[in-house]
Amino acid sequence: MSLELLMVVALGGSLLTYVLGRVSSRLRNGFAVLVSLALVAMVASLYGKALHVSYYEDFLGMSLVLRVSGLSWLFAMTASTLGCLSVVFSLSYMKGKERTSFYYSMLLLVNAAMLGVVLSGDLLSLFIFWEIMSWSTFLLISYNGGPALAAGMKYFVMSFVGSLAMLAGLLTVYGSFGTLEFGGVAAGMLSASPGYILAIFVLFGVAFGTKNAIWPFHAWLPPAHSEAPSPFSAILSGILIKMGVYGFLLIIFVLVGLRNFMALGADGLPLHTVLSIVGAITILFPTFMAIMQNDAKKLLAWSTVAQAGYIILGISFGTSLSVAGGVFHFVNHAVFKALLFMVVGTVEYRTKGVRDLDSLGGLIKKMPLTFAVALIGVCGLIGVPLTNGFVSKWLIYKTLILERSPFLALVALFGTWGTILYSYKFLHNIFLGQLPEKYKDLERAPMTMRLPMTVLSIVVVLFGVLPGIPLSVINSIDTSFGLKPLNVTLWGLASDTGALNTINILAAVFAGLLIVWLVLKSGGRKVSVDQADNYAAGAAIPKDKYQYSVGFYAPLTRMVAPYLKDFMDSFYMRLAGWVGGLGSGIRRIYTGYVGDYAMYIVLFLAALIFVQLTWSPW
Amino acid sequence: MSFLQDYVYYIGAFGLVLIGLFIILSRRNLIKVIIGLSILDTGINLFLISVGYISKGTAPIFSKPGLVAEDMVDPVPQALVLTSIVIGVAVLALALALAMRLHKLHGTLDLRKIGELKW
Amino acid sequence: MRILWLVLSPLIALAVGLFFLGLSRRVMARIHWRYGPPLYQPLIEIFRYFTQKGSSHGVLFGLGIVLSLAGSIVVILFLPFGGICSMSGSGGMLVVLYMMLLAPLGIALSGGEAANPNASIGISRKLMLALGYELPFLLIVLAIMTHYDTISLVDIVSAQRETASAFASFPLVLSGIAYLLILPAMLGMRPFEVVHAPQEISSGPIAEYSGPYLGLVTIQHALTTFIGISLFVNLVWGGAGNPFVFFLKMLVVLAFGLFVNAAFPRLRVEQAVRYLWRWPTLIAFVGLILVVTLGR
Amino acid sequence: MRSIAIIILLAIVAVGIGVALMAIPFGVAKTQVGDHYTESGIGDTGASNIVTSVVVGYRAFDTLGEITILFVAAMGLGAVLAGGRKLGQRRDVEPASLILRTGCRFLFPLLLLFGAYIFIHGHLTPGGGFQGGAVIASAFLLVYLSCPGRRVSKVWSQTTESLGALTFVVLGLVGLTVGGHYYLSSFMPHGVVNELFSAGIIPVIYVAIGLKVGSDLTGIIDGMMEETI
Amino acid sequence: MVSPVLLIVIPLGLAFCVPLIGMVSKRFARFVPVVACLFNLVVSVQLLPAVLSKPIVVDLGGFGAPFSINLFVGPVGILFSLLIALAGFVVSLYALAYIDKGPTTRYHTLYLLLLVGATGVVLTGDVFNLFVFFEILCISSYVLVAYRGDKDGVESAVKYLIQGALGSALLLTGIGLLYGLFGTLNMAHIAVQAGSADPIPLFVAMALIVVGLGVEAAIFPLNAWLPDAHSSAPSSISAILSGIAIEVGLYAVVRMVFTVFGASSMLSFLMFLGVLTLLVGELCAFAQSNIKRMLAYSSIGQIGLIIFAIAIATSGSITGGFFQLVSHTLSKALLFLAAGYMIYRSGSMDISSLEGMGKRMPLTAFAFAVGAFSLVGLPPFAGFPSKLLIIRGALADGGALLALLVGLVLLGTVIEGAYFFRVIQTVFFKKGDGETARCEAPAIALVSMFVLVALIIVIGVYPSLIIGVLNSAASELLVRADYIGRVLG
Repeated sequence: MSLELLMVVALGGSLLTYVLGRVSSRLRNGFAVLVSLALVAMVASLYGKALHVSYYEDFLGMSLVLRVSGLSWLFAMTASTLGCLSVVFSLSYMKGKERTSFYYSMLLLVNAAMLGVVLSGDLLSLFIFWEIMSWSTFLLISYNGGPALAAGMKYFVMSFVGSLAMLAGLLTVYGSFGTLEFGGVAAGMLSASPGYILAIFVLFGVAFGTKNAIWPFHAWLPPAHSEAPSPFSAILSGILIKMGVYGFLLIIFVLVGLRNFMALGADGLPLHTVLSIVGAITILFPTFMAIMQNDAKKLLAWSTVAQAGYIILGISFGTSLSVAGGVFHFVNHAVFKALLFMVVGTVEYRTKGVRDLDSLGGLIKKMPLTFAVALIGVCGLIGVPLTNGFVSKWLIYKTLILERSPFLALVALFGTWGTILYSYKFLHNIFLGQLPEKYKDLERAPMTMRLPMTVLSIVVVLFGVLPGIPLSVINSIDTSFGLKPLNVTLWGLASDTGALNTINILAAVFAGLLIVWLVLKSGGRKVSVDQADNYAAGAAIPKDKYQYSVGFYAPLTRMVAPYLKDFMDSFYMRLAGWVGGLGSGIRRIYTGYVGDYAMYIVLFLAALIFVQLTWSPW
Repeated sequence: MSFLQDYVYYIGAFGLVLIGLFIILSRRNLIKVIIGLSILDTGINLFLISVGYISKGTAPIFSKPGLVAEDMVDPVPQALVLTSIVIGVAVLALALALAMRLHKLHGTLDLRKIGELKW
Repeated sequence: MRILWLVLSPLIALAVGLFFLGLSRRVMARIHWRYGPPLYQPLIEIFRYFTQKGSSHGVLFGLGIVLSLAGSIVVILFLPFGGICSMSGSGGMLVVLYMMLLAPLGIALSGGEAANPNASIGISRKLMLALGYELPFLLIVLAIMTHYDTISLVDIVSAQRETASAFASFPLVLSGIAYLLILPAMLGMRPFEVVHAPQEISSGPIAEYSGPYLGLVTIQHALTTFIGISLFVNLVWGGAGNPFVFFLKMLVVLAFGLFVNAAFPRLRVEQAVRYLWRWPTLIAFVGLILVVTLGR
Repeated sequence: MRSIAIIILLAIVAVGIGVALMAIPFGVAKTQVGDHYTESGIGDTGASNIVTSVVVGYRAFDTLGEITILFVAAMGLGAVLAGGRKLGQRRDVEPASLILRTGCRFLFPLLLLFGAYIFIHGHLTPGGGFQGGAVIASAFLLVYLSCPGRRVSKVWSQTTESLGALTFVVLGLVGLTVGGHYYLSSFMPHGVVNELFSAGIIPVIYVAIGLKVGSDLTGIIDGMMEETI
Repeated sequence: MVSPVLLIVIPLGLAFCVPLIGMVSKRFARFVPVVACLFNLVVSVQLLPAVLSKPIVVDLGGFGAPFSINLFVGPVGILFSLLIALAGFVVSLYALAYIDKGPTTRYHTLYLLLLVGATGVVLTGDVFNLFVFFEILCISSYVLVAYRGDKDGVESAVKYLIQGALGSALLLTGIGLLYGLFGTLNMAHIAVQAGSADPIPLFVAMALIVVGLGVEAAIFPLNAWLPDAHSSAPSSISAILSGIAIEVGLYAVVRMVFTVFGASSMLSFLMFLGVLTLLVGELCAFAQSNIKRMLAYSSIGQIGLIIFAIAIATSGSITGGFFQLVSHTLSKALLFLAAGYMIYRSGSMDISSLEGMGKRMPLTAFAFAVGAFSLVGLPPFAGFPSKLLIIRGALADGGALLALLVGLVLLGTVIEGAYFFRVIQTVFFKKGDGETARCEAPAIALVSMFVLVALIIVIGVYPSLIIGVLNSAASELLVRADYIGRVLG
């Protein structure tokens, strides 16, 4: 399977989808699914291969290369799978909306660009695909109009700042090493000075950090995730922002090299520590922001920021355990966050666009399957044992404790408790409690929505029970980075400093469940009563009012809200305001009076002559 | 004194140029500004001619025998001035036409009041 | 032997937990100048519940409580009980911390499905309160894990047994004090009783339970009390070499809890969280800093 | 305030230019190119008026541009004024006095003749196409002044304009193909210096320029008059 | 081989023919600019290989180098003439449909003359001849700005004329000083002597010339006419003014500074000036609500970028500057053309009035988006390789100052991205309140836009198609001796 063919299918598929959409929407839908499936198959067939093709010999004197390695295979696989599921999910979600051809084509384009990013073998093609990804994402975020426009704008500007920093970085690299291929750059970096590496790292870090929405570059993410169409939010949160993770892995382990990286920064405050502190802030602050959200997608969006913090925390430690944890958490987060966004999408689809947590409730009766997958997703998000999130978080925590970073571990663990709070709010306010009257006749989710959600929820549990499957892939990535290989078993990890054995947990949980279930069965008879048949101390139960969801964590919110100002966001907004004000100020020099304009001309001339006569600098 | 004699043409020419510039910069009536442009052009034309002047030279025309090339003034500036004058005429005509239209549309020739396009 | 303990340890925990429940009711009654119920009263109640009719609000209603109880049982399997640990080497303290999530989560889910606002209010309070005591608790746990450089609970216990208990060794003493300060909150005793608050929100999360369900909840309550106290003993009081000593230590801790329970009035959830994030957190924080800076 | 600023700025400019002029002494021969023109102008072009040989010979391409500029101005004036003109809107103007009318009637043919003389003899005497054209235009200006109702035929003036300019262009192209393979090369025989039929293509071009400039300027005058009347 | 002089003369002759043809039939007259531009395009392409191997010097009149005017058709010249012919061709196609009112014959004549002036400026090797062609360019653009004869048009034309005439006067003074100093008008001839001349007079002459040309080139303090003129002109003319006229002005400045004066000490100043122009342009554009004014300010910004790139004066950066110039011409022309019909249909130049245009005129809106993407420098459009080259060139020598300037340039790019994407959002994603009926631009206008779209994408994907020309153009600017030797023999 050649990589060029893969990219041609990906990019051509996107274009052709649009063209077919002009012909017939059914044809287009089928084609889009087909293309995304084909991509999954093609990427899967690349497993374990190491290809390296130069597909464009001379782009302004630089050659563009595609290559596949273990790392890029993992990302490509995740991207294509999520892309495929998202396309399937869109089939019903997008039904009846306008400009669907544009939507599908852009969705496939984003998918193709992501594949391009991770399959790139040199920094320039990475950048090119990165930019294509950025602008097509912008178009998709803005797709809904209204508040989405501001969200899209924020996304674009921040991501553009990032990618321009990356451009500057990669061109500096080109200037010093004369090549942009990973191998060449890595070879050059071996002999580069630490200050130089630091500068390059910062430039690239801004780009990757912005995409990955780590603090302080997170401001774009919450509005963008919440305003984008839900299937795309799934991609956005699940894989697209993880391109930043890919970037960090790439630059730390492939380009700069771990040893160089660990040596960067001042003596007291090495760069990797800074990075992990940033990761910790990224966990803590957004978690609390998520607790306070009333919009389901915004809640998930802030949660995405927080989870990105775990990944960065894992990567920044640079041990085989932590990197495995970070990478595994990326995979897991992709799975369960995409799942949760799809859940919101389903709810939104059935309730005609409601995602306000204050006005939903009780949907478990109407959409049991959706609730079940949401529960599994939430468990993964929290990291309940026997779901995938547990394993990856366990790896990260263990690193943090063993590396004697208790404060970071504290943040990570405490963040998990915050996660429980907002996850439960999410579940409760949508699915639990009393069903509002207006949703009495809600139908179950359509097949094309249930299918991708089910697939993802199966993966959540599968990776939680058998973490050895993904961990062996990740372990090979670890070894390719030159890290000590982990002792991976199918059930977890063998180690002297605390092993992980999911079979034990599984057995214990099953035993516990069995016992309790038996005890329960042995008890008296159980009758099913209506959901609204509640204990109300003798009072009549009012319809539509017997629900506690507004201000779910009001006391806590009252307490912490004064300290939780997103000051980075307000800083950016103020910055944007300043730029606008500066523009409005500067344009006042164009006064409209032509005498002034003539004056500028003479002034400029006089200034030139004056300077030359007095100082003669020229 | 000899300085004045040597450079009187330059001084005169650039005097006109500066006057023209001053008018353009300080007047707000469009017609006056156009007049200023015209004066500016004239000054430059004079300057061009004086650049090519040779003391006690003759016109560069071999209209009668006995004229020698060495005595003639430089013909090039004269040709340039011819072009420059024509360009000046063209700009002047166009400026006046525009001024007419402007007056018709805005009802004024005061350039300060004609500032709807700004910022 | 191990298999035997696997079966026995939940039962022992249940027995101890129920005993503690009965004891605390009795003690409280004596403090109130009443006689109080007999010590075996909780056991009687459980039997009674299981024979009564229970009304279910849906599949999750039952499933949640089953999950919760199963979670507690698993935690018990992972906890050393006086030198006996049925399941060591499966992830250590981290797994315990995580499995302890299951119990409140299960109750929260099943209570949530019941669509009773009182339950929802109780759950939301429970979660907030948990966030409150979790911060100092994590600081304490991390201080201990860092100090002994392991994440395995068994190792922590044996390390304490080799030297002195955490309480008595210098850098950890602050953590121990902090743990004492938050212990009532972890056990759900007054002044941190706001979750159930029977007079106010009809026992909160468990408002809707009846019959066998209520029985399971009571068992769950007993196990939770057991877990809370035994975790304390294991983490900072050096565990014990044999179950009997362990049980005695637990009794002392319970007595302390009951004393606090009787002496203080109930706090609002905000006040509780504010308290928890102030003194205990500060002390635990200083403790952790000492551990990190002083090293082992 | 503004005036003071302007004066300061202009003073700086004046000083700068003054310093520059120190390097350009007045009244001294200093150009290589100009000397070359006066030396070999007759030989190269056959025109005894060296200015003409520069204008239409050495630097004829400038002149092509120059007539283009006039053409642009005339066109542009029409376009600008046509933009806002309302059809059929015309004020009545009182006719000119008898003296003016009679005088003009006499002067008109004479002026035409004089203009033609100037541009036909452009290679021999001071003057040339532009000057001649201007004189011709002044003849038409007189007509406009004396008989406000009378107009020059637009078709004719435009045709002359275009044809005059085209002649110039085409002559240049002919030079490109037949003589010397240079654009605007003097491919016709130079003849005897100081005779009317001499100097190759220069008189032809000057005639074309004269007609063109005359009609251009007339067109400009016509446009202006039309706006005011 | 055809003579390059035909590039100027044939369109000029055709322009003179337009009024004659217009008398016969106004419909035919419209096609003359199309034919002329097509001719130029063909000739330029045909000349390209020969020019790349050896620049052609055309002697006009055949009197030898410093004495007669000569055309210097080097890579720079042929690049610009190609660009002018191409943009001219596309815009004249567009104008076939767009210009339907007023004195159309005059419009087409003047339009063609504008292009002739531009071609003349870029091909000529004589300072005064440059001035003459420059005047053709300027005067015809004054007129075309006022073509519609509305209030704004005339006002901006008057302002443009005053500033332009002032600039020309300064330019002419400078040329006069040059002639006084060197006694010649031939660029190469001046260049030979410039090295040994007295520096102060030379500087004054250069200052006058650069300021005079800078007015048309829209360098920062001299560009006040531009937003007015570009926004009030008919859109086809805005496209040409933005895409061709200011670039030609820039060419003249660059030619003067690099070839004629060889003023390498001025370059760092020009670099600053370029960045300043860029920032002022982008900031002003950011604050605009009028779409055409925004595009006009964005042109100022782009010109600043090009100046910056060229003033770095390494082969790589100049190549980048020229590439940027090409991509700016294509993209900005496309933007103005697309915006032109959107404004025409919505009846207002306010950005907010373009809401819902993505649905009403999808193809036009698509073309607009491509133009905007390309201008912002996103792959795979033509603006990307150019920005890449510029920044690569600027970062190549690794100086801290240049790195700082690059930072400012990138900042400007971000601002540019912000306001362009704001418009794109308005066009595509804001729900228009009123009309929803489709009202696509006429076919011929769409054809012209899509020619540009195709070019932008093709160049963006295969920059090597034009990189050869650009490289030799850069070396033409950098190696003065070659130029001088080629002209003076």
